[in-house]
Amino acid sequence: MCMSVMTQEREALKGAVADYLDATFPIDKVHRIANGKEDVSAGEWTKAAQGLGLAGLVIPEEFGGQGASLGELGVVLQEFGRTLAPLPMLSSAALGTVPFLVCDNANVSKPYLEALAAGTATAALALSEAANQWPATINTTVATQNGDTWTVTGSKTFILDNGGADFYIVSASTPQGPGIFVVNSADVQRTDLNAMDLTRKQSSISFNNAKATALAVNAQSQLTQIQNLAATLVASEQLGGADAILKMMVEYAKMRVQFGRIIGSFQAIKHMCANTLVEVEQARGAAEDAADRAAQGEDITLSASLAKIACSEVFSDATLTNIRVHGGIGYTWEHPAHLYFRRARSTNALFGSPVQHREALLVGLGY
Amino acid sequence: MCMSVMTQEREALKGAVADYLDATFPIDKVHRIANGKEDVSAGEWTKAAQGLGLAGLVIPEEFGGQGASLGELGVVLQEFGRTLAPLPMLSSAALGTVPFLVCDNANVSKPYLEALAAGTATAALALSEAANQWPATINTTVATQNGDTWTVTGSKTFILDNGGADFYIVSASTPQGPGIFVVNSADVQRTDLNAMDLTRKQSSISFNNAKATALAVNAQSQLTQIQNLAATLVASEQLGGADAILKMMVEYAKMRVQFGRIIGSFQAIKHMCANTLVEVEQARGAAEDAADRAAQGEDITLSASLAKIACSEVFSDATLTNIRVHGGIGYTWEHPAHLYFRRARSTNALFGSPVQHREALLVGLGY
Amino acid sequence: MTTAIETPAELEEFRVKVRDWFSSNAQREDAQAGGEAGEVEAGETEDFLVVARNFQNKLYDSGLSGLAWPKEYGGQSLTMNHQRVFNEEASGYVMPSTPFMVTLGMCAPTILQYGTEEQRKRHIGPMLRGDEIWCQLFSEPGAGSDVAGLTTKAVRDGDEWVINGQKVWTSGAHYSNFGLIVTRTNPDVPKHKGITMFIVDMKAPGVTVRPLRQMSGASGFNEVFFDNVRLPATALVGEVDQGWTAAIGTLMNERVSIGAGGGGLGRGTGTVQFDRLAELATHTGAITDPVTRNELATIWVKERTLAILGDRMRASLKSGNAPGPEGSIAKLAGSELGSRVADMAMDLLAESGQAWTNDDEESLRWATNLLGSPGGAIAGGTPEIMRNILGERSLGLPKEPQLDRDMPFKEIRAN
Amino acid sequence: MTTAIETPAELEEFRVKVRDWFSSNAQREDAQAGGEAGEVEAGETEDFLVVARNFQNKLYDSGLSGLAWPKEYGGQSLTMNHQRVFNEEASGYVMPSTPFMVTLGMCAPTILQYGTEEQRKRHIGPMLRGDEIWCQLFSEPGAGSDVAGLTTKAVRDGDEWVINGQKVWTSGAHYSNFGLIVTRTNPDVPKHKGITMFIVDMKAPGVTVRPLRQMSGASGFNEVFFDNVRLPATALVGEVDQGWTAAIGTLMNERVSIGAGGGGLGRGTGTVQFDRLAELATHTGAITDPVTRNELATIWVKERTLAILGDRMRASLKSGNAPGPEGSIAKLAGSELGSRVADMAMDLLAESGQAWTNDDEESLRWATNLLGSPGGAIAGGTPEIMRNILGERSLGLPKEPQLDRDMPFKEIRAN
Repeated sequence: MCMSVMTQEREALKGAVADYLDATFPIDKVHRIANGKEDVSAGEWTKAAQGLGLAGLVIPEEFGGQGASLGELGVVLQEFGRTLAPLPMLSSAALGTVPFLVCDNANVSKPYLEALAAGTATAALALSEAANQWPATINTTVATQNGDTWTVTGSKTFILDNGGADFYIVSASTPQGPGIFVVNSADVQRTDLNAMDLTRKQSSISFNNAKATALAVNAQSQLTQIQNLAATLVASEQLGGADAILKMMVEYAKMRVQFGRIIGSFQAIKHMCANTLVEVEQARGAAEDAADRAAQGEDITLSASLAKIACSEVFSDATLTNIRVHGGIGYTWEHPAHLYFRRARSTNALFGSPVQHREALLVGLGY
Repeated sequence: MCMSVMTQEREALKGAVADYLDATFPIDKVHRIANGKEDVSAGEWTKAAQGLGLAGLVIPEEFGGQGASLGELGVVLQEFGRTLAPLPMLSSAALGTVPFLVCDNANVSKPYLEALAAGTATAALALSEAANQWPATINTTVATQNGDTWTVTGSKTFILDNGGADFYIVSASTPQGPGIFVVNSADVQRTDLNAMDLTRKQSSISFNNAKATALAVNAQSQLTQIQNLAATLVASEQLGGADAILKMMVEYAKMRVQFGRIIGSFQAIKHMCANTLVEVEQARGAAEDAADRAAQGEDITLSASLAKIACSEVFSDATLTNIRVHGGIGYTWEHPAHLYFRRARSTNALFGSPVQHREALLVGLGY
Repeated sequence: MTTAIETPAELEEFRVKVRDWFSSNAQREDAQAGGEAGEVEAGETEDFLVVARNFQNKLYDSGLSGLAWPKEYGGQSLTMNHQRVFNEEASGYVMPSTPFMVTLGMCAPTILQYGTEEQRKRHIGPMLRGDEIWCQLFSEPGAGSDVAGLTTKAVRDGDEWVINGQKVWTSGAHYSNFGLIVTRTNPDVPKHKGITMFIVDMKAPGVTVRPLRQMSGASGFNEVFFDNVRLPATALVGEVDQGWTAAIGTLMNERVSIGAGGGGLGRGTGTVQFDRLAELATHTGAITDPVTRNELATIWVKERTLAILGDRMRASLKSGNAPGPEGSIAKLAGSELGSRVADMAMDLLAESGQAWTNDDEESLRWATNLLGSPGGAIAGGTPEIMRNILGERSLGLPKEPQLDRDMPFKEIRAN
Repeated sequence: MTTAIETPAELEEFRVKVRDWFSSNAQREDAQAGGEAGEVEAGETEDFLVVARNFQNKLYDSGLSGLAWPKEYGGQSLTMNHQRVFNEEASGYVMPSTPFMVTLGMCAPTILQYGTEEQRKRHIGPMLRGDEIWCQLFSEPGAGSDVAGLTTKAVRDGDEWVINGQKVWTSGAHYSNFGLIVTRTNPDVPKHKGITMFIVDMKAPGVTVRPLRQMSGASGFNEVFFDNVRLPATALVGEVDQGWTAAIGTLMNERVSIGAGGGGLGRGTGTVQFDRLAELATHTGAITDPVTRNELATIWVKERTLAILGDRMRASLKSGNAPGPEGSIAKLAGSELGSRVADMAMDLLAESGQAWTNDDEESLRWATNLLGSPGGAIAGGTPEIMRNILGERSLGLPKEPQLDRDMPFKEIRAN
């Protein structure tokens, strides 16, 4: 069951993306890629960009995109979360693209958006400088203006960049307040991080007097909006993962026999599944509500935190419960359960943990 | 099952007290007393004092008591917690008596201890002046010395005094530091509180230049010790209550039939009972460990907090679970389940809630 | 229910009518002290009953009751969209309609679907007008979660039926005119196959209603005893021995009704519980304590999530979908929230939550709230039953081995 | 086990001997970096195996292995009090004995109780000396929680038995000399009645051991395949088709063994996990945050409580009581603690717990700890099975309806 309230257009988009991902990235293949035994073919993202228009989903049509709303983006991210497909959908088409839209600076953004929409380049959002800061604080990164050009110096970490993006969107202090800049990968020093999530790479970057393009300066409100959107988008992806995990545990509970009975007939197992359903349906409401409000341009400060908390918690809980339902087989390396467990724990910490968002909520509520 | 590791003497004491309480205060009678439909006979406490020596259990033999240790007191309190017997065992024989032992001031204490041991008078511990302070802070109560005599002025609340004690043991500021005093009931203004716990009365008192006997001045360490002991003793009583509730839920689960099956055969019910067992056995270790350490004169700062946390939590959890196991009948007024639920919630807050003891623990551990 | 199509202009005209009606006949919510809690308590008093009945009479007489119900039985034969418009306009006004929840949410739909034409003509109009209040007589002391294990007997005696037995957890039995009762008419067949439903006049000789006091001190529920109560043949609802299907229908309506109006989903999409706790925390000073803030935010999250779930459920029902498992989800989430709210208030009040002076109404209110929370999780179906329903009906997991399903009822192990 | 009585002087003399032995032959715990975690990992390497075997050899040759085991089979025929003294003196020293846990804790007692005289004479001495390492071959892919659902077949062929099938979750299979295997010898009788136990030489033709990698990356468990493995008649342990009783005994020993040494109860009564987390919180600065402090104190409470439970369990066993349900309690509480510790570390590390640089060993260690925690709760019996055991054996609650108990094994529904 699924209590999503969706338009026909969204249903169709969801179905098309699901068909593509199921055919292209079945979980066995994702597992092999995670283990380094197989690669993602180089042109796959360009293909997804050209075929389904995924890379430019929310990019305006004038730049070659689909001009879809953040509501549609949320739906697509759910499918990526469900399949763990190792394409830069969240990292580039969502997190790497949204800042251009928020800053709304067509002159500057045009070449980037066109390349992103074509799927010929990818971008990554690089705001964090240290762990445990939400919203991300600009600790040391500074931008310096020389006439019409800018340079940035500093470092960023915990960047979802799918193993290396073409552009990095960084925040930096300027005399006019915090600014948002684009830096080319050629101008940064990139270091791979060891990631718990085997299906998505992370890195840190550092840059010294790197040439930068200013998307916005004196941009505190844009920075806040970008981070609220980031939390909302990650939540959509988490919801898709939690949904997949609910399905996985239910399927196993319907098939596995112990003591002469289908294990799903035991209350202990049945109630674990039911509790997960209760959590998933609540998280679905929270995630879709936030994405829809974002699409309608409402202030999503509270909704984003709500979605991130609800989806982080259900995804973590569900992936642990799923392993429990599976018993021994569930914690083997060969079983895909841990890929989702790892994704859940990783995204739990990224773009604000539940603890951080709870505090943000109370502040947002005026307490 | 019960994993208590007990000497034969303690087993015998426990058995004798259990027999007495089961005969004198079966739960139906306790329920009627709680509803004001029956009274505790006036001489019952004196009888318990003379027969089983309960009133003077930990009072040295020289004052007419049994000279038993705090370990034995803990065992007896478990039985009172199990039966909810409305006698001043915790309030007077434990909380009202321990301060005399801690202050160890035989000259002054003699007449009080003799009266307490005989069961002809009761005492009550009155340290709190406001909610949510652990250890209790002396906010406004002051003691003034005039030659050899003292007077106290102030107020105390949340006092377990079984509907009115003969002596109140109060803390008060003195120029030499905090002091511990005894005030006669005739010299205080007493107000009944409305209590959630229907089986034990509480009051607040105020006093203005009331004549007081000094048990100790400059007595910060004694005050601390008294409160650690109070937490430990309440924990023992809570453990007894939790034990009784585990038994109650298991008995019902073995007897009630739904869907053609004994409900205890359903995993949902079975696992609720098992989880309660796990919690009870852990709390038993914590409570008995603290009582034994207290009996051996060890520093119980950490153990007391541990016991109070573990016993408060299992008692609250178990009483709620018990109602759940019973279903509809469990939340009717006529069923005794709520008497224990009320006792659990009441003692949870008294002498330091789990939240307060957790903070105290970290401080005690040097963090 | 009718499926007529209405024009936008008709709807708009209707909206104006409803708006005017409410502004002249109802009180705004914020004007009423006490809020929801006060309302539920009020449901038990005679005074409130008079207020409620007058309100419902007026609604009916103005053509605003039973909007989507057939005209021939006293309804208005309007559409679900009219109902939606009505709900939108009613939002924010006090609706003293708790005494009619069981009548209109559970009994009337059952009579409409399973009753005789005579029963429909006789009862549905008065129900919609608030002149007849009904109760539901299903649960028994020995048949709680297992309703089909009921043992109250109905025996045919000539043209009449004779009822003996006991029901329990009957809301509103003490002020109801009629009750919908399920009885055992054949113990020689499997449990679900020997159950028959009747309409019983609650004032009939042999019916005794005794209030059942709950641990919180409230007594909205009753025990009802049947001692040789004689019913006419016309009291039969549906077929003899086929009453289980109708009973299931009634229970599903209950869950929707609890979900939509009472149990979990509340009426508004506000965060009432959070607001009250935040006020309490501000008052005690704990609002600056991070542990308190963390828990407070969790309560906001759970309350908002439940509100969103309610919106989605209403949206789904409005688009014509059959009621799904949302009722069970809302009931589980709602009772967990209720328990968490009760606990948090106790943490904030500390000792004052368990002993208070006569003038301390805040402590009394929260203590009463705590004592009501265990029952709130159980009434209308335990969490375990809700999880079984979700596991089996929504997720398709297999049932437990059912030892009692196919054996004659009289051979089933019982209490 | 012998029940001889010893004099205090004898005990004291023994204590001195043990003390001297440890001070000259063993390393103190605090001298070893890495602590328990390092030790468990080390259990998987060849090097550690050599160290462990040498240590056990020396213990045995000094008369300090198998203290309470009969002399005729290589033990010392001393008393449980000697064992207690030994434990007291050993405390604080590194005991590299993980590879012998299954051998001495589960297999040796089973052979002593159910084996033939020849088997006891042949194997127990070498087991006590560390010359033979054994593993336990019970679980199968289709028989996890339901061990008695096993399908590995043993078929008699003349004087020999031929084994075919697969076992899984076998700790130490890759370095074991022998295994204790349970097999299906009669599928025509109920499941518990057609099971037979054998000793299998792990180097026999047809035995294939394949390491099983866990989600954390560790691989202490194995899959073991049996392809027409031939066993002599002398490999039979107990009676044909009567192996379930012996298997139950082995499993109960496992639980005691996990409880006492590995799973929940640890060896010390310290608060190792708390200390590590408090250090981490001090390091991140979160130690001043009340939410962190509250959770940290909860972990101290749970860890201390478990330690007290362990002390009481040991005290109870020492006073001669049979092992009770403490093993299951400790396993449940221990795995809950483990999971809570893992979660808290992640909260403290925030983003660093999920992505870290090569030089950040702290993050790596806690991330690995998190990934090990789900398996820790399942290995040796799931929480659900532990709760069934506690509910049924300790509290006396009735079993589920057992559809498979009395039907012939081959007719039972299986995977």
